[in-house]
Amino acid sequence: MASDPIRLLSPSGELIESEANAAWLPVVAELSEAQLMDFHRQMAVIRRFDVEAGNLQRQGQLALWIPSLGQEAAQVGSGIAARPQDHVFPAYREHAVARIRGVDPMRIIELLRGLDHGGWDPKAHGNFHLYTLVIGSQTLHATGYAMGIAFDGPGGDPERDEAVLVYFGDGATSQGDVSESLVFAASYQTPQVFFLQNNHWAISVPVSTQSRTPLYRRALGFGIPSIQIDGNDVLAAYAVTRTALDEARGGKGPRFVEALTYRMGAHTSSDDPSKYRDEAELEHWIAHDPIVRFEAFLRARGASDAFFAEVHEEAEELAADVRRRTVALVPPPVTKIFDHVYTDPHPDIEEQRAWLLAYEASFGGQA
Amino acid sequence: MASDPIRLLSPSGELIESEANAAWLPVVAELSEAQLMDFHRQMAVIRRFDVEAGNLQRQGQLALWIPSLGQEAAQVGSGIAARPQDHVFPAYREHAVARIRGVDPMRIIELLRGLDHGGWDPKAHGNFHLYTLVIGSQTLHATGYAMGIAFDGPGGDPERDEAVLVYFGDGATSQGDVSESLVFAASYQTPQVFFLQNNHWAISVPVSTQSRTPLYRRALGFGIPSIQIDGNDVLAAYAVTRTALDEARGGKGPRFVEALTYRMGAHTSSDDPSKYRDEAELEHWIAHDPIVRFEAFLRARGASDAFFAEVHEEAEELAADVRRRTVALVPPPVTKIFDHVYTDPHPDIEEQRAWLLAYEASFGGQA
Amino acid sequence: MTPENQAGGLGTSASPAIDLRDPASGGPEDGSSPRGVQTLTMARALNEGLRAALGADDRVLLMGEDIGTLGGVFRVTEGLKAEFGDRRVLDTPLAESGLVGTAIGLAMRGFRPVVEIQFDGFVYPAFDQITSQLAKQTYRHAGSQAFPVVIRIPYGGHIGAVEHHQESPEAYFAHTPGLRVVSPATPHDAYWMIQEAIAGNDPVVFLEPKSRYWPKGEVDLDRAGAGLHESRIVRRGADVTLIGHGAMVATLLDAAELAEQEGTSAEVVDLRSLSPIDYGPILDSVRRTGRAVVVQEAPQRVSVGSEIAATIAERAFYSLQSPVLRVSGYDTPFPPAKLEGVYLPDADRILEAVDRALAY
Amino acid sequence: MTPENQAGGLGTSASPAIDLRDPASGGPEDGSSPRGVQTLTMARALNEGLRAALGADDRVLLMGEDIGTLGGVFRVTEGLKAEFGDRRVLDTPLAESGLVGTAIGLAMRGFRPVVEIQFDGFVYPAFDQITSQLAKQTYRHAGSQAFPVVIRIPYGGHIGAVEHHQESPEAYFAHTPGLRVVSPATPHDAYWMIQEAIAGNDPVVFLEPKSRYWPKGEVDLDRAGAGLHESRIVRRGADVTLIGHGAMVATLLDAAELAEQEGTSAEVVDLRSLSPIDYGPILDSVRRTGRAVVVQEAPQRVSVGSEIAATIAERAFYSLQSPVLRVSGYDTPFPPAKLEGVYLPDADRILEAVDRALAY
Ligand SMILES: Cc1ncc(C[n+]2csc(CCOP(=O)(O)OP(=O)(O)O)c2C)c(N)n1
Ligand SMILES: Cc1ncc(C[n+]2csc(CCOP(=O)(O)OP(=O)(O)O)c2C)c(N)n1
Ligand SMILES: [Mg+2]
Ligand SMILES: [Mg+2]
Repeated sequence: MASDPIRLLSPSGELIESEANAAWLPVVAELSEAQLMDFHRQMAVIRRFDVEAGNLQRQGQLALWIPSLGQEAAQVGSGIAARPQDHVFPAYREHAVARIRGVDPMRIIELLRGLDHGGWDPKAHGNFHLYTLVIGSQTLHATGYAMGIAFDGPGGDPERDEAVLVYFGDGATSQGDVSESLVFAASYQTPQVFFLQNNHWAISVPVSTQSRTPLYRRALGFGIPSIQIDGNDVLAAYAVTRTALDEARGGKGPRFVEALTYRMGAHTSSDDPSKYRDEAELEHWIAHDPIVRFEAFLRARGASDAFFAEVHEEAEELAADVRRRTVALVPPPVTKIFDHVYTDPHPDIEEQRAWLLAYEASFGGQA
Repeated sequence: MASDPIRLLSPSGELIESEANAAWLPVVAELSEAQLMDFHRQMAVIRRFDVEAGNLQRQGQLALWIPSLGQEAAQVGSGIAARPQDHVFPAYREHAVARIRGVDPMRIIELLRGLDHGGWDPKAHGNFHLYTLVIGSQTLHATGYAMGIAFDGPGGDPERDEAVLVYFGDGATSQGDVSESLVFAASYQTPQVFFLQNNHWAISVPVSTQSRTPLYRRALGFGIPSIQIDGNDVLAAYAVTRTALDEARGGKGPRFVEALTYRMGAHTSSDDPSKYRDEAELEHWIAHDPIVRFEAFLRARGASDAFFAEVHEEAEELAADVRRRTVALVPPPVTKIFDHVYTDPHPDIEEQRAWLLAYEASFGGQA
Repeated sequence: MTPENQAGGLGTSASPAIDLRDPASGGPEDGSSPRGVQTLTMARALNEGLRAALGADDRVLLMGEDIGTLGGVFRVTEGLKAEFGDRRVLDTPLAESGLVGTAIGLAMRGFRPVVEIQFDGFVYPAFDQITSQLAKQTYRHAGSQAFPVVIRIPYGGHIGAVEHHQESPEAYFAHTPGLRVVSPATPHDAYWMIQEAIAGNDPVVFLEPKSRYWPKGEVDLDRAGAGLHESRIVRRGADVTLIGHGAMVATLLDAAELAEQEGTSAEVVDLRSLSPIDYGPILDSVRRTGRAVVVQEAPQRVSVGSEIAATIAERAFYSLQSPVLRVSGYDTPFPPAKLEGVYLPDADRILEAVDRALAY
Repeated sequence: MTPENQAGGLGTSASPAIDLRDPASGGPEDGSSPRGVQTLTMARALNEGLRAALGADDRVLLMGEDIGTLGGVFRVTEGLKAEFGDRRVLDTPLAESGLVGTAIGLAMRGFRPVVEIQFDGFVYPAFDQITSQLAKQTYRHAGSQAFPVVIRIPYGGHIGAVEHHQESPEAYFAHTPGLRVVSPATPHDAYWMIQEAIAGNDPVVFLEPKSRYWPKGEVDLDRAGAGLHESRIVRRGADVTLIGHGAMVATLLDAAELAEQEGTSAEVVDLRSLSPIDYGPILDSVRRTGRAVVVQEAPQRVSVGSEIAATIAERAFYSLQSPVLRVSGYDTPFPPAKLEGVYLPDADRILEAVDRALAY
């Protein structure tokens, strides 16, 4: 049962055309050059965004920043693997996936500036659901959604059948909710892929505290087929997630993917990783940078300096645009407090809203 | 991984001296004739008690009865396997284990008559902890207790090192708490055996709704060694639990045992199993009655009619005694409501107790 | 008053004389042909209400433990799986957080899940999903989608059951913004309120007073008579206002009857909704009577009764001739069943409070 | 008053002038040699209190997420793992129900676990273990063993954080029989109350006002001055009684200062304990002032503020010259951080209520 994680690209960026990879190589082979280049574009642009947002936080523009540095391959590979009709349930670090699904990164900025709790409409944003901060709770929402797909009837057409992709971390695997979502998913044979980004840390707690056995095995105990991949290999992330989603859709039941990756930055801008982890560990992972690896792969296939320069340009533009738009953000109106607490009218809310308005008015022009 | 459940006694009561059983047969071989006869005694007596309690419930003497009919081998084998220093955490159906550990069956009667919520002192009753009605919650208490044993230091002497034995059902495996207890147990490598009685039903819901893969595999996914046994074979239940507990004590980490058994009666006296299960299924399991099987084994070894008659006598006496003592039970004093809400004095409780006493007194002699 | 003689009092008010229908009204509210008045138990009325909701909207789903084949441990969902199939009436795995969490996901897909929690005391494993997820989803989504999830909870005492089977958890939910909390006292309200709860677009915690499942009452199948969140004066009186919900309404009516015999005229308000609370009829009544007693089975500290007492004292300040008194369960865990008669408010304890109020 | 100018108000009352020591008293309560008064942040005072508790009793254990190597996300447990080892200070797996559930088991073994919940909004997954298990264990065991488990929860707003990081969940726990609930407002109380909570024999929910972690205050290391469950009048006044706990105490003192400038003399009560509530000083004060305003960050419906308002209105009925008013968070989920200044009660909103009370 303990086998090596699936890896299609060696750390130095060569395609590994081994027997063991026979199932996945054809999936990669179907990708056009433009698609492969897009993998790089997505990774590089989101990393630049990440850096910019970190800067904005340090400059007091954001209450908090949650870096995704180092996890770009796991996120971009799996995010691109999802088909348009699929529904994606993130945790809170999946900025790359958000962008791939069509969420304006400013929505994440607004959330972490303290302007809203998310608030985008998943249906209008690539079926990308809201960030969820209570660890693990989104896995049940994802499973419920996938139950709904199953109840709405089997399909038969992979181009149209829907599936669900849900993200969570190594720390989250300890939460009861995550286990219960595996129970429900197995029981209802939901069209769903559980995508675990094992970035080796839950804030300061190493994954060894959460589990002494590889986490992909967790799902096997619930009767869910499971596989471990090198999460810093964007091609493995793509091929395995693509296959798993297509296997899951149309009633064949859930799948589980554990992507081994690393959070190269702090947990959040409030965190100081030097308190709990070695320089050496970080060095190791810096040497396994997912973007560097894939760039080597692309260069070996002949991608030009011009391409990388163009991506660099695009990333810089996004960063500048995000900065411009962030500093221009205005605080929400005070009565936003009362908006959408309920969908139907509610007397307590109306009364309190009216009170606040009258109170604010009592300060005259000050309000 | 999928192997046959461990079975030492064939359905007709012959010892199966196979290669596969090589690990367990010596454990059984160590048992004296008197000990083997005690297995039967415990099973037969508790079944008689169960019948009597059911009768008492029907006659209005108990608010509820929870039968253990059919699960005697799983309970007696595992219960006798625990050493005196071990701590046992039951769910709510482990009447045989309670009795083996020295809990007067009247405590269970009192609980189900509505006189208390348990209330025995585990330390004074064979380290048998209270029945717990919120499904699965006791598994965390057991794991915490076992963490405490580990923190108190390793031992090295199996005759004195403590271990924990915790019972739960197939339905309980779906609860987040049970999964979290597996996480903590694996993380702290607790001296603990998880004993799952898979009696095939959680009230009206078949085990297939909880899991589509054998439940013993659940623990493997958490990194906990696990084994499935024929739970209607008292020798398998004994040998495997005994071994697992001895493996667990002294810091070697948790073990998991799934005992396949059957609840031959109703879920509780409030339940009507004819609403959800086949006569044929019940017939099958009646044919695999654990007491009948073990009686055949003992008879083949020469146990006498006199012995079985004596056990019958003892069971009848216990039943008569329980009936006598049940009908003699008196209602608790009204102020028992306020006893032990807190350990330290509490003003609200004192105030409300005083109020109730004054109020009762205002009715004069009536109170 | 001992536990023994208390127990006998439980069945006394099989069907309180509440007039269900607005006398000024004619046929059904929706103009369809009248179906008349039937005498049903509350369990049956809920069953009929759920059947009607399942029939009216094929996005309505029932989910829970043992609600399908068995029909629920109280038989409230009896026959519904057979009628609507196992994709509309789900026997789920045994996990309450999973139950509510997946219901949220189903609501995101456009379903209207109705979740049964088997007993009051088993709702707590789902607490995070109810209060941190379900209650906040609409807000978090800035209204881009609604979360019409109903959580049905058989609640309260009087059935002599073991621990965790007789609790009154309403305070936890009534404190939580984003939830609505209601509780019917009669078969008629049960029939209508469950349908309104399901038809609404917000999460509703629907508390069913389990000791009232079996007494029969008249159900007007043609008109609800009151909205989901309206409180109702169910007995007129002049001297004191008695306020309660669920099973306590029958107890209040018993108490009012006894008070009448002692020359005190008590008005009775059935809250029906605990969040929001409809203070119109309550304040109207207290302004007339000048005195109020709030009654509930739940522990008293930080309870719905506390909220009502505080609000009456604030809003009817000049009308009150005595403090608002509360009669509640004691601030202890729900006791062993043989003591529930002591623990739960009964007509005697209510009358004691009435006497104290009148003595001011 | 806009969110922007509100935000500036947060740091205004770094160290309210509360007299910690009983002037009538001499040296340390236990007769040991005096250690004097130090100026500490509340975070540091808690750290010292926990250190003292760990040192005093080797059955005391700290458990939580990130409390060991990291020293907690607020650094309250900084250095304690290094000092006492990883069997006394545990970095546990990420599961709150597991955390509290195993703490119960450890208490059964005779340990005194102190559990940290990382933020208020993450306590709900543990709700069943806290309210249905921990709170009821002593009762269920008929007192054969005690359950001295302390649940530390950094709670409340004012830190501009994202969803689930600024809530005030006290009502849920104060409603639950079997729990004690306390909340210090000053470094001095934090230092002493955490030790008293750990030394007591009952489960205690210990609410730490996280926005008060950093302001410094004087800590008398020799004597506590007040018991764990005593409320305290922290400012004398004649016209109105202001009541609150945690971070609101500093806000009440600010409001009282402002009121003074407008000619109103406000008395301030620091509740300190939310369950039980010590009504002695509260009623004493209200009987003198005739007016009360109860202030809290939590939503208002069915809250601790409701309980206090109801009880004052009941027990000081003849003394009240105006209704007891409540100033609370609104009955909405905690809003996005940029709106917390609008949501949370501030001195202005308290003064508005004082004016209303005085206008009666
Ligand atoms: C229920 C809950 N408990 C605690 C937290 C605080 N917290 C935020 S992130 C985090 C660690 C999560 O680790 P992991 O699941 O591995 O995800 P990662 O942050 O590494 O992506 C913790 C403990 C939380 N958000 N929710
Ligand atoms: C948290 C919780 N949810 C629901 C229930 C109601 N309930 C009591 S027993 C039971 C079934 C338990 O099944 P299983 O774990 O297989 O144990 P068994 O009764 O078969 O021994 C249920 C759903 C409960 N007691 N606790
Ligand atoms: Mg992680
Ligand atoms: Mg079972």
